[in-house]
Parts: sequence; structure tokens; C-alpha cells
Amino acid sequence: MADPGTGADPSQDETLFEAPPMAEQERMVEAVLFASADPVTVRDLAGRMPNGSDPATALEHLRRRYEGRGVRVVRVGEAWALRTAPDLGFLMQKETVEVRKLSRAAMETLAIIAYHQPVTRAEIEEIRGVSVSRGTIDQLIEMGWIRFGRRRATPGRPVTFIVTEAFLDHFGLESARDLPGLKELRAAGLLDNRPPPGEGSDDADAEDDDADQGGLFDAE
Amino acid sequence: MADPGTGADPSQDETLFEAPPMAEQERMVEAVLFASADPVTVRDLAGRMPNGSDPATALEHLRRRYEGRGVRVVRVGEAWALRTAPDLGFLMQKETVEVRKLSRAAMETLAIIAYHQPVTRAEIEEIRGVSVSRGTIDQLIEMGWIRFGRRRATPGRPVTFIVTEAFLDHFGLESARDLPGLKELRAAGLLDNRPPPGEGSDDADAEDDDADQGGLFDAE
Amino acid sequence: MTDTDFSTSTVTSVAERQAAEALIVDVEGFEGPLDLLLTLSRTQKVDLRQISVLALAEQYLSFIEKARDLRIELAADYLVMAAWLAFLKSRLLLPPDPAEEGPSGEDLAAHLAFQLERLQAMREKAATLMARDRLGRDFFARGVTEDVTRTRRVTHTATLLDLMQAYARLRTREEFRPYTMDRDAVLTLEEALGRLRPLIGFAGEWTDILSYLPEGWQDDPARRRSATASTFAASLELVKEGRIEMRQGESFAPIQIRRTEDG
Repeated sequence: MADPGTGADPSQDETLFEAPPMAEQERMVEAVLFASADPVTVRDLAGRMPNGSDPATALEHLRRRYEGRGVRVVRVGEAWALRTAPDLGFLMQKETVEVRKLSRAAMETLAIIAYHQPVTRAEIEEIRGVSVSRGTIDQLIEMGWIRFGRRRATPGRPVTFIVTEAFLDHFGLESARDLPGLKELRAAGLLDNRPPPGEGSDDADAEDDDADQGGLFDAE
Repeated sequence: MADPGTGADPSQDETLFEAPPMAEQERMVEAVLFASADPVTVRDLAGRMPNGSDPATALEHLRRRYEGRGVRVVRVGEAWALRTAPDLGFLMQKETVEVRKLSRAAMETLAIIAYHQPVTRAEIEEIRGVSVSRGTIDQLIEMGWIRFGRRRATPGRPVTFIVTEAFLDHFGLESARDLPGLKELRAAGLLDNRPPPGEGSDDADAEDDDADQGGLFDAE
Repeated sequence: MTDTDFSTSTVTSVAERQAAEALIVDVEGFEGPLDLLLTLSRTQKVDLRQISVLALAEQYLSFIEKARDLRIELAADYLVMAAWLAFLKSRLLLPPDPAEEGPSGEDLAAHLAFQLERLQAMREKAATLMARDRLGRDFFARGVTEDVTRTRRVTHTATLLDLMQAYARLRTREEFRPYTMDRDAVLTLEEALGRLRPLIGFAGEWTDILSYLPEGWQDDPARRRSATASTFAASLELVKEGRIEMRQGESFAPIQIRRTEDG
């Protein structure tokens, strides 16, 4: 809060009559357009900025400043917004990836593989208490989080599953042995008796998980 | 860029032609950073931009261009992001998110993890002189500010905790080395793992950990 | 650390006493003995590096004493600290016994001072952190992420927390399973009655009640026992209703039933 960046002292200017210098007003418009989720009207800008400000002029300065840049000031109906320059749209294609939370079945299967690897499909089913659908294993393999380990030297020589480097990478682990044990989970308060969020109605919550998506890490 | 807005296929250009001029690369970095709410790594930038691009240099140009503006290019660990200038926070009441208020215990635990990382639960308790309640660690993990680090190579291989990139982002830190007063604390010996007199010797690894300290957010 | 000036604690001023009493009212507010010690240390009004650990130990002990007088319940760790400080005090006051093992009183006092200073430092840093410009409060991320969507690819993700919780849920499922009786080897009285009622009309002759057991319940011992007991109880019920008669030749002989004339 201390450093206003341009040396101008806005706290002075905020007093009743004198509006901040235009360069300062331009900064304000820039910050508001940047942070706002929706296009912002001139009226809304005026409402936020110190008395006597001239948001329309500041907007015009800002629009010109962004000409030819990677981002533009565009008009959306009666309001204004910052948008990526259309010729750079190809850079944004990664932005369109839709991230979904892993289903509960997949999550549990993955957890069992991580904690018990190498582990056979029968062992996974034994621990989960239900059969593991083919799609679940396929999905985890496709995501690159698990792969086939060596075959178990028991009758039938069943294949085993283990987690991959990509898995360790994603979860920020040095090795699967770094996963905290039950005791530590409990000590960290991750194991108390309350049901996990979204639980309650058996497996019907696979979809609900989507709603939880970002929620875990949102500040509330 | 001739007319990539339409059907031009950038993937063709990538292999056949030289990298775009630096001014163009700067536009690209600008567009990508604008499009993302989360910090973007140089590596990710490189992955999106045409072959032969130099996103690090483009970033540096961009950072200077935005100096003193309403929006700034900031470094968050190994990644970069655009953030509004802190002195303009007063314009953003609408966008303000209510951050869950942390208890004193949670704040202290967070500070201890940040300054002593990687740190075990037992060490946190030793510093606070009181046991860490179950919900505290849980809450910090859920807020995305701490995570499990590698296990300590001491008997019992206890898990350690470290702060995350989201922590750096939230508190406007470039890296864990930029924690306020870190150097002074270290010089005063207050970050030493000093065993109580009469015990000790099993703390041989305390030194190693110090070496790791800043390394968490280094590129590997 | 070596000063042995404990006059401050023996001659307690009125102000200090009031301060200590204010502390007592607030005892719930402390986060453990170290926190309490840190607060007490402020009454010495010196830098933590110059603090008199001996005087601090005295302050702490008299605080605990007062709390006892007022019958305030103190958690065990406060008492453990009190015992340790009493020990430390004796180490600091008595001339060192060369035969004695272990660290000196000065070493122990120095470590306590270090702990206090470290806790104080962490507390200050916590406050500094919280007072920083913060994302979503003082500075802001892009409010809207660009949506130039043409290709939509779905990926799945999960956090380490999800993974651990999934595992924890699996491994502790047994602990949380609601208790239910395993009932598949139990034939209830209602079931036996329901079965017996329609059959009894045909029992003109004396018939062993065991022949009324449901199919498949004769072989497994657990099921046979349950079915026998409930069929017997059901028979008694029907006798009471006057529907059937019941007889047994001698102890452990087969129990037989037949319908009554008007049943």
C-alpha cells in the first residue's frame, strides 16, 4: 500500500476536490479492468475512482496505450474490458483444457496403487471391497499416472500396477514412500471422523466432486 | 505475423521460420499472462510460443514495460503472473475475496513452516511449546498454503511441511528466500535447530536441512 | 543469564501483583506454558536477550501458585513446566555439584531464553506476513480468464490431499461402518410364524416340528439352531391361539404338533 509506484501521492489527491493526475487515473482504470470479472462501465469506473476523476478520458489514454500490444481495451456494449489480441488466440488454446476432478473410484484406485505398489487388480478390489472397472484403470493409465509393473510370480502371473514419474511430479513427491502414513494423516487432522466433503450418498457423489473442484483451495 | 487470426497454421511456421521478433514475443507473453489467473512458468511459455522463442528475455522486457503501471509483472516462485499494483487495492472492493481468518495458532504455524521449512510437526511443536491442534495443519493444507515435503532422513522418517507457490502468490513473495527478515533471523541463530542441552546428537541432519531451505523453489 | 537478582520476585510490587492477577483471569488465553512465559517476560521490560531467567522462573512459579489458590484448573503441561522451572531455579541458585551429571543451570537457562526469543521472532514474523499486501485483498489476479475456446480437452486432476483422503477413507472405512447384526443365519419368530400358519392346516397327524424347518435350514448348524428355536416359539404361539396341540414324549424326544379339531 505504501508505494504508489509513480511517485504521485494519491492519498493527497483523494481529498474532496482535486482529482488525481491523468496518469494516475489511467493506472486505476487499468487495474480495475484487469481485475474485474465483467466488463466495466464508465459510470462504474467513476463510482470507484476518486471524486472529480474523468474515467472516459483515462480509458481513451489506456486504449491508445494498448494499441498494438498483446492485449487490447475493447468495448463490450456499454462497458469496457481488456481482451487478448485476436491474432494471438492460438497461444491460448491450452487455456481451453477443461480440468475435472478425478472420480472417487479412480481416486481410491490411484491411492491404493500409490500406497501398495506393485499391486494387482485383485488386490485393489480386495481393499476397495468392490470390483474395479476397466475404464478406471484405463483412465489412470491414459493420464500417465500409473503403468504396468512386472508380473507377480504367483499362479496366473497377474500383472501389477505401479505409479509413474508423472504421478510423483504431479503430486510433488520425491517417491511414493514419501506418502504420509495413516498415523501421520491422523496426526495432521486429515483423518477425523467427519465424512469427506461431498460424501453422504454412497457413490452418487462422483458428480458432486466437480462442484468441489477449486473449493479446496479457495479462501473462504 | 501475416494474418494468423484466420486460418494460418502456426505449427507450420514454427519449424520453417525463425523465431518471431522480440517485440512480437513480448506481445505473446503479455497475452498469455493476461489470459491466466495463475502464475505461468517460463517453461510453459516456451511450450506455447513458436520454436526458438526466448520467453525469459521477453518477460524481462514486459516486466520493465509495466513498471509503475496499474498492473505489474510479478515473479511467483518459478512462475510469472500479472497482478494489480497494491496501492490500488482500494478500487477493488468488489473483487475483494474474504480470506478465512486464521487463528493465532494457524498464523504462527504458517510462519514457522515458512521460515523453518522443511519442518516436521515435532519441530513446530518444539518451537511453539504446545502441541499443534489437528485442524491447524489441515486448514493450512486446504488453503493451499502448505504441503508435505520430503521425509526427514531421521529415525521414523517423519514427514515435513513446506510452503507452496500459492503461499508465495498470496503474500506477494518472489521466493521463500524473500521472506521478510529471513537473513536477520538466520544471522541471529533463531533458525538453528538447537537441541535442548543434554539431548541432541540425533540432530545431525539439521545442517543439511538448512542447506535445502532456499532450494525449494529453485529450478531443478 | 547468570544474575541471581531475585529480589524483584520476593518483593512483589502492587503493580506486578495486579498484572499477575490480570493474567490469571486470562489463563485460557495462553497457548501453552511457553506462551505464558513469554507474556510474563514482558513485565521485565528488557530485551529478551537480557532477560533474567531466574526472575522469570520465579514469576512463573508464583503465577502457578496463585492459580492454585484461586482453584483455577491448569493443564498438565503448565505444571510440568512449573516442575522444570523449580528444578532450573535450584540449579541456578545452588553451587554446581561437580559429581552431578547433565547440563548446567546456565545452559538450561540459555536454552529457555533461546526458545522464548525464537517464539517471539516467529510471532512477529507471523504478524508481518499477515500485514503484507495480499492477493485478493490488496492486489488482484486477472478477474476473467480468456475464453477463446475452440478445442475443448478434458483432463482430470486431483490434489495430494484428495489422494490421501481417499486412502484414509478406505483404510478407516471399517472404523466408521455402522454396526449391524449379521442376520443371514437368523430365522425370526415372525418368519417362522408366517411359515407355520399356512402349513398347519394340513397337520392332521402328529408331526415333528423339525419337519417344518424351511428348506436349506436343516444342514447348517447355526441356521438349524435358529430355525428350530423360532419354529418352536411359533408353535407355542399357535398353541396359545388354540390352533394346534403340542406334545413331547420325554426329555429330548422329538416335539410334535398337530392341528386342533376346530383349528
